Amino acid sequence: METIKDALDFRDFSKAERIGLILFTIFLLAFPWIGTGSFVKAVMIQFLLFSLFGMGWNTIGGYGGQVELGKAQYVGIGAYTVSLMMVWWKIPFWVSMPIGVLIAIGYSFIIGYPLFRLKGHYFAIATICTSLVLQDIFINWKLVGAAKGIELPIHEHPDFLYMQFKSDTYYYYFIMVFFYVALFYMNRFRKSKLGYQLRMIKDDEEAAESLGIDARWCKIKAYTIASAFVAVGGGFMAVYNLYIDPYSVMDLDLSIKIALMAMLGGAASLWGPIIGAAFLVPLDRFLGSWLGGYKGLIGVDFMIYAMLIMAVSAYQPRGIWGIIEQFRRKGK
Amino acid sequence: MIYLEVINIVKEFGGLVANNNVSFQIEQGEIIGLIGPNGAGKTTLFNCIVGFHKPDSGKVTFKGKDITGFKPFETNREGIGRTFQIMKVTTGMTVLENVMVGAFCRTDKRNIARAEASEILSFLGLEGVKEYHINELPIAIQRKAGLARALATKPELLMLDEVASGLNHKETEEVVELLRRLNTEKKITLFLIEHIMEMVMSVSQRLIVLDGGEKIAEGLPGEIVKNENVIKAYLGEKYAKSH
Amino acid sequence: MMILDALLQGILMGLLFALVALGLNVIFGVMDIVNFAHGEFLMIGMYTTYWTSVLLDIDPLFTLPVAALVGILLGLASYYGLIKYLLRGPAIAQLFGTFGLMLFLRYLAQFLFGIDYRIIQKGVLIGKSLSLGPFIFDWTKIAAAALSLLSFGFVYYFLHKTKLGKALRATSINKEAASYMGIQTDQMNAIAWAIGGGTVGIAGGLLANFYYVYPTVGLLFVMIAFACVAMGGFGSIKGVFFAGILIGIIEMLFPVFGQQIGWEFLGPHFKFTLVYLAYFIIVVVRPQGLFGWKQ
Amino acid sequence: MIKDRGFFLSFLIMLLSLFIISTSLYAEEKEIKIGVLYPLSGAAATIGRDLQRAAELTAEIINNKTPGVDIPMAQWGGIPNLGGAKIKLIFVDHRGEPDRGADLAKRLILDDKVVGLMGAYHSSVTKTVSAVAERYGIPMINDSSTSPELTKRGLKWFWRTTPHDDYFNKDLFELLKGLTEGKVKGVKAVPKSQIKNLAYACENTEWGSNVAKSLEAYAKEYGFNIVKGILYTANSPDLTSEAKTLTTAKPDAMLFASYLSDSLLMIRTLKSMKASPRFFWGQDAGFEMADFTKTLGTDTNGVLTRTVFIAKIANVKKVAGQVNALYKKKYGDDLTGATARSIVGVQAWAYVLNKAGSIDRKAIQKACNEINIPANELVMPWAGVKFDATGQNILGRGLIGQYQKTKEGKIDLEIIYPFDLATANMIYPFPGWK
Repeated sequence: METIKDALDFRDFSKAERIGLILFTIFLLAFPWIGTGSFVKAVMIQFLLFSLFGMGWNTIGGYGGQVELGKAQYVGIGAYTVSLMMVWWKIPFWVSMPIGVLIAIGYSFIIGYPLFRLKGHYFAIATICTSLVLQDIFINWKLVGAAKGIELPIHEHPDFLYMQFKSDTYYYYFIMVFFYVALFYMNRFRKSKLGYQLRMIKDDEEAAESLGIDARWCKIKAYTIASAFVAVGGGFMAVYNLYIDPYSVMDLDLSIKIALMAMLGGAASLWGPIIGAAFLVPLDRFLGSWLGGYKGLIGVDFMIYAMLIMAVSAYQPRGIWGIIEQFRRKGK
Repeated sequence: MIYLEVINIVKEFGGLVANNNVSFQIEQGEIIGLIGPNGAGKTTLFNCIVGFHKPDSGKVTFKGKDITGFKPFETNREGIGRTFQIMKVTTGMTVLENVMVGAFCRTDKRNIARAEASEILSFLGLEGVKEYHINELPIAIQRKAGLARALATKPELLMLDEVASGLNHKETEEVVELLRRLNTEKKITLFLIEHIMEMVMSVSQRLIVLDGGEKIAEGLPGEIVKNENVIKAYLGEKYAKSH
Repeated sequence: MMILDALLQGILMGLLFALVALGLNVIFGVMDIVNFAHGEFLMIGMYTTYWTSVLLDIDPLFTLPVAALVGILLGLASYYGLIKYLLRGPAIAQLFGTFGLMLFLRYLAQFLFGIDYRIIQKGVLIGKSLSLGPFIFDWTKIAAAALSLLSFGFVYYFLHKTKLGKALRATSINKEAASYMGIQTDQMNAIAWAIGGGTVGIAGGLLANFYYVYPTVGLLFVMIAFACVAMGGFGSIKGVFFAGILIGIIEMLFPVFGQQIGWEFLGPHFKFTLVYLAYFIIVVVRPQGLFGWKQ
Repeated sequence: MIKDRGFFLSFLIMLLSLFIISTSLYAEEKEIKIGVLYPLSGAAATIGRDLQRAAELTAEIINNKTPGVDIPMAQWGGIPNLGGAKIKLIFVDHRGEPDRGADLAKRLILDDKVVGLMGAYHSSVTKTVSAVAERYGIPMINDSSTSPELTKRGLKWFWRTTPHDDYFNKDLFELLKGLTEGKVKGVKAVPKSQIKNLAYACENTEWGSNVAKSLEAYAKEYGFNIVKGILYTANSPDLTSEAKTLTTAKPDAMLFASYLSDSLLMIRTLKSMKASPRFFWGQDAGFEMADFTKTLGTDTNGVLTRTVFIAKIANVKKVAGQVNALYKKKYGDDLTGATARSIVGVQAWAYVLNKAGSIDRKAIQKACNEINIPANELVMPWAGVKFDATGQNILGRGLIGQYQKTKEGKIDLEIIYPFDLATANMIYPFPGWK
């Protein structure tokens, strides 16, 4: 009970932020009825999904300050668990998704234990390597469809158990529920013991250790939480796209995108990953959709995207949220 | 029972001996100073005790328990706290949050941690800066914040690494006063590395002197000042003879 | 015999991997920055060689100085234009800053040069190979390996024997101490980027002799270069050299070995998986890499 | 405080306006809109560009009366049964990412209100896009994905004009069999022992692994022997060990399934090893692209590739030559298998729409199931376009071409198979590299 109260407690934020959150919630709730097109809705779903990923990454990457670039493997684990259980045994999404999360947690423990012996760049590259190794294994593993991937059967009628709907609106509201669960969880997490300890580790690992913090264990815990979040999103991706293959759910690009959005929005802040996703997902999709088809402009959308990334990284390493806070401080 | 005992600690770094056969004992409730010229191996010795380094040989016991090779967080849980000479500039956390992290060591509840942290901050007279980020504060207050952080873990033995370096005279006196209060009011055993002789002489009840990785003297401040070896180590061979 | 052949081929390829990774490592050693755009530097080196050799109609081998020069300029431009500003931020912001640079260069190349694949047709070494008994070696690869050795020798000499190189090493070991000694960190960083850009420019020029060029070609090499640098130990020239060769051998030998003993799962489709796995195992056992000193 | 609120408001307004602009940009127009999904950027951008060009050209031919092309649709000037309505192709770029493809398909269906979809080249993207089409009941004609599985999924809104890989692999073995029987133009019957041992290297994607599987199956059926088969990682920086494995198996024939980058590197690597199989065949993709010969030049002499279109088809098929001439005039390259398939895709759409005489989904579905495009109206050497119950065109067939050096030192792609369409003598055995 107290936990829930804690999760819903946003009192330590400024009034503006709280009003913003309320407006944002109203906007999200009303969004499917505003009458915007389906592409926009699909983009919104991507936005919510990547916010979810980003919030997960934020535990280890933002609060924990570890350069983690291997989250795609957990997207893959979530997506594959849901797909395989559905194809092999017809197990509903609501059963297979939690199992996927459990598998992700178990796997992240196994991999996290040796992984967190490493620090800095060694760690960053090792996370990429583990993800690539898992991807390669899935590409070659015949039992799970190898490179062909897995197609989920399309149901004739909408089916809540298997998360099959005709309209995106349903998917939208489901991912929105996940999004809010994640948001509330993160709101509690940032105020929790682990949250504080991780921030200390990020600032000064030696000092943290001298304050009685088992840094490696804390990092493993955060890594596991992050993996669980990401696996939920992975499971959702499987039922939403109805097709997964190792290239789309386990790619390095996806790992980088997840970390990039959270970082660019503002790591180690509650709003950061959401803001990052709110900027980059529409930018990526709309720019690609607008400029992608025009001759002679191939690559321009990427160049704009890239310049934005460079500008933010160079101007304010704490991301877009950092820029907002900077202005607020000046305003005071 | 001996409170803290260090027996024949040896620590080498790639052939360079940082600590050679250092042994000493500390009684509960004492204030002990560890002095020595630059590169004498003071910080290495600290690190060997709290567990940042694993000694090559030798033994450390605390309250009768062998803690050799314990990790820093484990020695902290045994009741040994430590502060650092340099506070790495922290950008993300306020002073209060920093101290709360220390308090979280003994509790899982945020409210308790916050209450304890506030209590310690007011004990150290830092209520006014609680919401500031550490890097926004002057060095003296940063040091105090570091002290507060370590105190929040409720150590029985507190190891302080150059707590007064870089402070002016008045600030140093404040720190000395603070340390005395910690020792008497909170019953914390203090073990400090210090450069400023004046300060360490006034606060310590006993001194240990390291030079070139070896313990060259141990005793009351009054004795140490007169010790031939110590003078030699600090002021050079020539000065010692002519003296 | 096949094993020996694979071993030799692996060493040749490994020398090239090492050369590609060398610049990355110099930059890392001095500044603690992993340059994601490294593969794109390579790509630009390749394009430089391609265009100079095609437009001026000269042998690609003679264009290497141009490639090196372009690499140096690119390194300097990147440093003064972007990296300098990134240094204020945490490691992750630096990483993504260079990631942005990578995307930018890649798609700039796509924008300028189009998406066509290009390959150099004419050249003294192109398409020729050396037969030594049962072994056949590609001349371009032999040349690449030789120049890789030369570059390593040069960089090693530079870092260990010249005054500037020593200053560079001092910076990489301890920035503060170096700045007390009157070494300007800023200048050292710029030099590191120049060396990094130059060596990778040469690597690109060599690669263009037998490899096709297109805007995303860097992607293929950059992960290998990362694994190479990290395996050898960040900042260690010796480390990157041996790690490169090791990766070449793993990549070449294991598939052949696997085929010989009939272990299909060791087949070519897993060759880079094995490289990554080897990296992971090596750093877990030795968290500072094979020859690294920093963690 | 006020400043804060201002910021948040402006942030929200920015977000909102982004959405509004995006929707208003795609306001309705009075044309028949077909959504086309191609990889216009990313790794497959080269082919995406070519596909787009071919599709645009075809739409132009349909929408404007085009003299000199002897296909009825060239004289339509729009879809006759729809009052001369023009076809408008809306191209979107999926970058080879299945989830992006699915999102864009939704955009096309719900925002742009397209009548149908076409694309998406990558079989993996086609899978998600066709799933979206199925969900919304929008017809999709796939022009260029060759994974056999695509039409084995029981979809009701999915049709495919191109033959799939099983057809092509079968063609290969027909050619090999033909070689032993002396059916190949310009080559005397080859004893089977000379061509019995095959080795393949396929890239490790859904396409490549399918090809490998089907090669194994057909080899058994036709009595050939696979001495070595490898799957390798696509876009590899180095293929030496793969090439080595192939050459040491000493096969009579080497078979490949690779996209462009790997096919270029593979040829270069094999050349440096002086590999000398008697028979050298590539399964489309990289081997049949314009860039393949452009980059490798005469090194390709003697290489065989399966395809569905070869410019030389003009010699036996007039319309093919006419369309090819138009394309070449405009873009400088000959049509290839991929681009010709894109032409047929758009053409199939035009015929279907004309037959349906309405843009009603059900009518189009019915028209698709009943369509029958005669052979002489296609640029392809096919017997026509007619879909079976799974949506697969049963009248398609593949070609096998061979790159041959002309006297001027240029490279031409000559038809070798089917034997009745052969345009040149086959170079056999494979000449190797000097």
